[in-house]
Amino acid sequence: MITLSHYLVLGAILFALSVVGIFLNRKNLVIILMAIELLLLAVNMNFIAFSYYLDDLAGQVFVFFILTVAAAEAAIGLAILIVLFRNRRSINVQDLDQLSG
Amino acid sequence: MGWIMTTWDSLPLILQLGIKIGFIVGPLIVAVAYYTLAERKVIAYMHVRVGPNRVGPRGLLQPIADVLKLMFKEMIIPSKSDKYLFLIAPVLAVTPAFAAWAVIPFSGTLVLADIDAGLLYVLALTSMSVYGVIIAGWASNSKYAFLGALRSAAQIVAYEIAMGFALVGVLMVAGSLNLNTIIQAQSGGLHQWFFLPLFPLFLVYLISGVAETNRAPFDVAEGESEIVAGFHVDYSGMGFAAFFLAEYANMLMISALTVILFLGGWNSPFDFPPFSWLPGVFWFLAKLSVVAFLFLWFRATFPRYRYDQIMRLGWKVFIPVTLIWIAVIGAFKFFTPFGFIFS
Amino acid sequence: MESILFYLFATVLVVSAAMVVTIRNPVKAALFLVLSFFSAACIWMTLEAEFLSIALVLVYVGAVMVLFLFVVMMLDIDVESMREGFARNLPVGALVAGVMVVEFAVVMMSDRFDSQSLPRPAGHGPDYSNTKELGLVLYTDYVFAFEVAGLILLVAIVAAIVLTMRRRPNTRYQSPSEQVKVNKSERLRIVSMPAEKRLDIDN
Amino acid sequence: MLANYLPVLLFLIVASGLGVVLLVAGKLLSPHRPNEQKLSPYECGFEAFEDNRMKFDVRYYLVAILFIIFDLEIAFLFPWAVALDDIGIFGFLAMMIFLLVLVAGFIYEWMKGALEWE
Repeated sequence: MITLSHYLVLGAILFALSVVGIFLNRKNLVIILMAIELLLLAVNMNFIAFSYYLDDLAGQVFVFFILTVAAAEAAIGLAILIVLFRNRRSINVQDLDQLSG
Repeated sequence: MGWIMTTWDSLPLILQLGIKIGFIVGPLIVAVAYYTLAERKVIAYMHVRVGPNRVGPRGLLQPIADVLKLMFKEMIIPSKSDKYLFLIAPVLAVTPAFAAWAVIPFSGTLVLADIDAGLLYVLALTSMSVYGVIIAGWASNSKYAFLGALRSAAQIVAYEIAMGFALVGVLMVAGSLNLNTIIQAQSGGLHQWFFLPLFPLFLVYLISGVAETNRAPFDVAEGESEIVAGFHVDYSGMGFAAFFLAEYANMLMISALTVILFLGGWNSPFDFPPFSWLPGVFWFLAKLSVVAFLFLWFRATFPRYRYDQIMRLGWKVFIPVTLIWIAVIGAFKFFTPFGFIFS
Repeated sequence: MESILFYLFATVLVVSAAMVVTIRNPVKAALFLVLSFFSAACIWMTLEAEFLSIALVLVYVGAVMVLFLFVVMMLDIDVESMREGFARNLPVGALVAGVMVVEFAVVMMSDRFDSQSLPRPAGHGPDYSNTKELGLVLYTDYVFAFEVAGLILLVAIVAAIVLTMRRRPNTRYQSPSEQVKVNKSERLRIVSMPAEKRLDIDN
Repeated sequence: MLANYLPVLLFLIVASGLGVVLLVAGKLLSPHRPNEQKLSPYECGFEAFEDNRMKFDVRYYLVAILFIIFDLEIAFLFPWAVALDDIGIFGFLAMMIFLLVLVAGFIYEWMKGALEWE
């Protein structure tokens, strides 16, 4: 019998994996963006699970908006990355220090 | 006859489904094989040639000879390629092309999976077909392949939007994502089919379908005069055969969808005898053959488009046309007494 | 049946997610991310989120990951320098992940969420249309959020163009349609010249 | 509802199995006689000139980015079109405002020349 806890723990494992992914690959901007997508997926997993077990469609509506915002975020994030690579020939996060005083 | 039904019912569900799937996939592979023969014959006659006529009577065994030839050809894996991805790419091309047939209704009752979101499922699978192309192009590690893959991906992507918008128009009229419900909404004869009220969307969908499958006149991804064969230049033997299979299965799938969405699916064109005596499967397959024939006709007739023209057609013509038609449908429905046209 | 499917997809999901963050080649990382989205979509399907499950495949697998693949395939990223510190941080990272999962699990395994207090719903009948139900609330109750989502997409369009569009002033672009439309009179100038006098070589 | 999806899952497995079977059959039946020339990437008989990860026109990225946005738009249009008869004029107008906002973005793209392909 699969209970709500199963889905929540699955979401937690995904969340932890992606946080660690950001932690380990903190120089590689592409992997960081991918880990953020994974992070949002973990959150969405919880929303959908709650929506199903509580029989409330609001959770799914919320997930739809998260998907929208996350896709827009990925689009802009990668656009910034392309511009960064064009100017710096690198996507190392440590090279992103032009704005520091 | 009774014992067949009792044995059938006693089989486990998985086995039943497996047999049904076999009855879809098997004929589909044969259809694809003979579709390639039909293509060569049709184009040959249009060019006043004879076409393949050596293997078997009138060349009817030609596809089998082709399959055997490809099977015994060496599969070359280029030394600089990424071995795993190189081998996964053909699988990724074949899977969506075939899996979409799971929801296609061949007649009112003859459908494997009558799912509610059938149309959405088909669209999602179509969008996955781009992976076979990109991965093949990248894994080959060859410039021609990569360039072909990029072109093809950008083109598929552009036309998928037009296709999606055209589908929205169909949904507005039919009010359901279920393919069988969409067909039932078109019952009652030729004048009820959606290609009449949705004529611009019908054209957009048909042409986008040709572009999605990278067929002539939109075949710059293959562009043998410029980039040799595009993304599958480094594939040989069964690797190549898999891409070939996927391309033709996709063409048949797009034809089937055009029939379902705009040409009434398994409905007969006239709602009186003798037309209504014929079974739905017959009408479905007959219409499918007509649309599939169009694909071949296009190839024989039109010269290849230039790449910038392809992108302009997709973005600057089809997307505005579909958007305007969506607004027109809605406006007619809610603000004029002529809403019945679109329902 | 549901248990088997859940454990199957969950395993694929967790393994591929782990590959995303640990694998060396960014192209393969992107492909593993595709796999994790796909298995997440399968899990959502078992939760009867039919529309979102397929929309996840449509939008993420079909669009977002294509962009990711374009980027990682075309930029030639120096992977080795990116991975320095990876091995050093790995034990700490694993520890943090373990602690996080345990903490989450302690909360989430509480009896508040078990099968007694929240039993698995029976599921809807075959006529239930998740897409339609979603449509009924999305454009009425959540109409404001919906319009805001439209604005966010507009911002994304504008931002993408402002960031990436760049016309190099000294690059010369080709316009094929103008080349095709060119007339003889635009390219060819016929000038009348007097015939040259014959040279007398003998002189 | 879920029972309807079981055949779909099986079909997906069968379809990918078909691809694998094709490749395995090819591998088993065909000869395998590699040599260095045969395995080199195809470049019209030349040695490969330079690395394949060459710089590409930024338009390919731009097309992919715009595709994401429009794909989301389609995802929003699908439930709307299905529920249109029930949500009535209010729902219709809500979507028209949404589309108007995005058409503004589309016109911006067009004017900026992001859709040109030279």
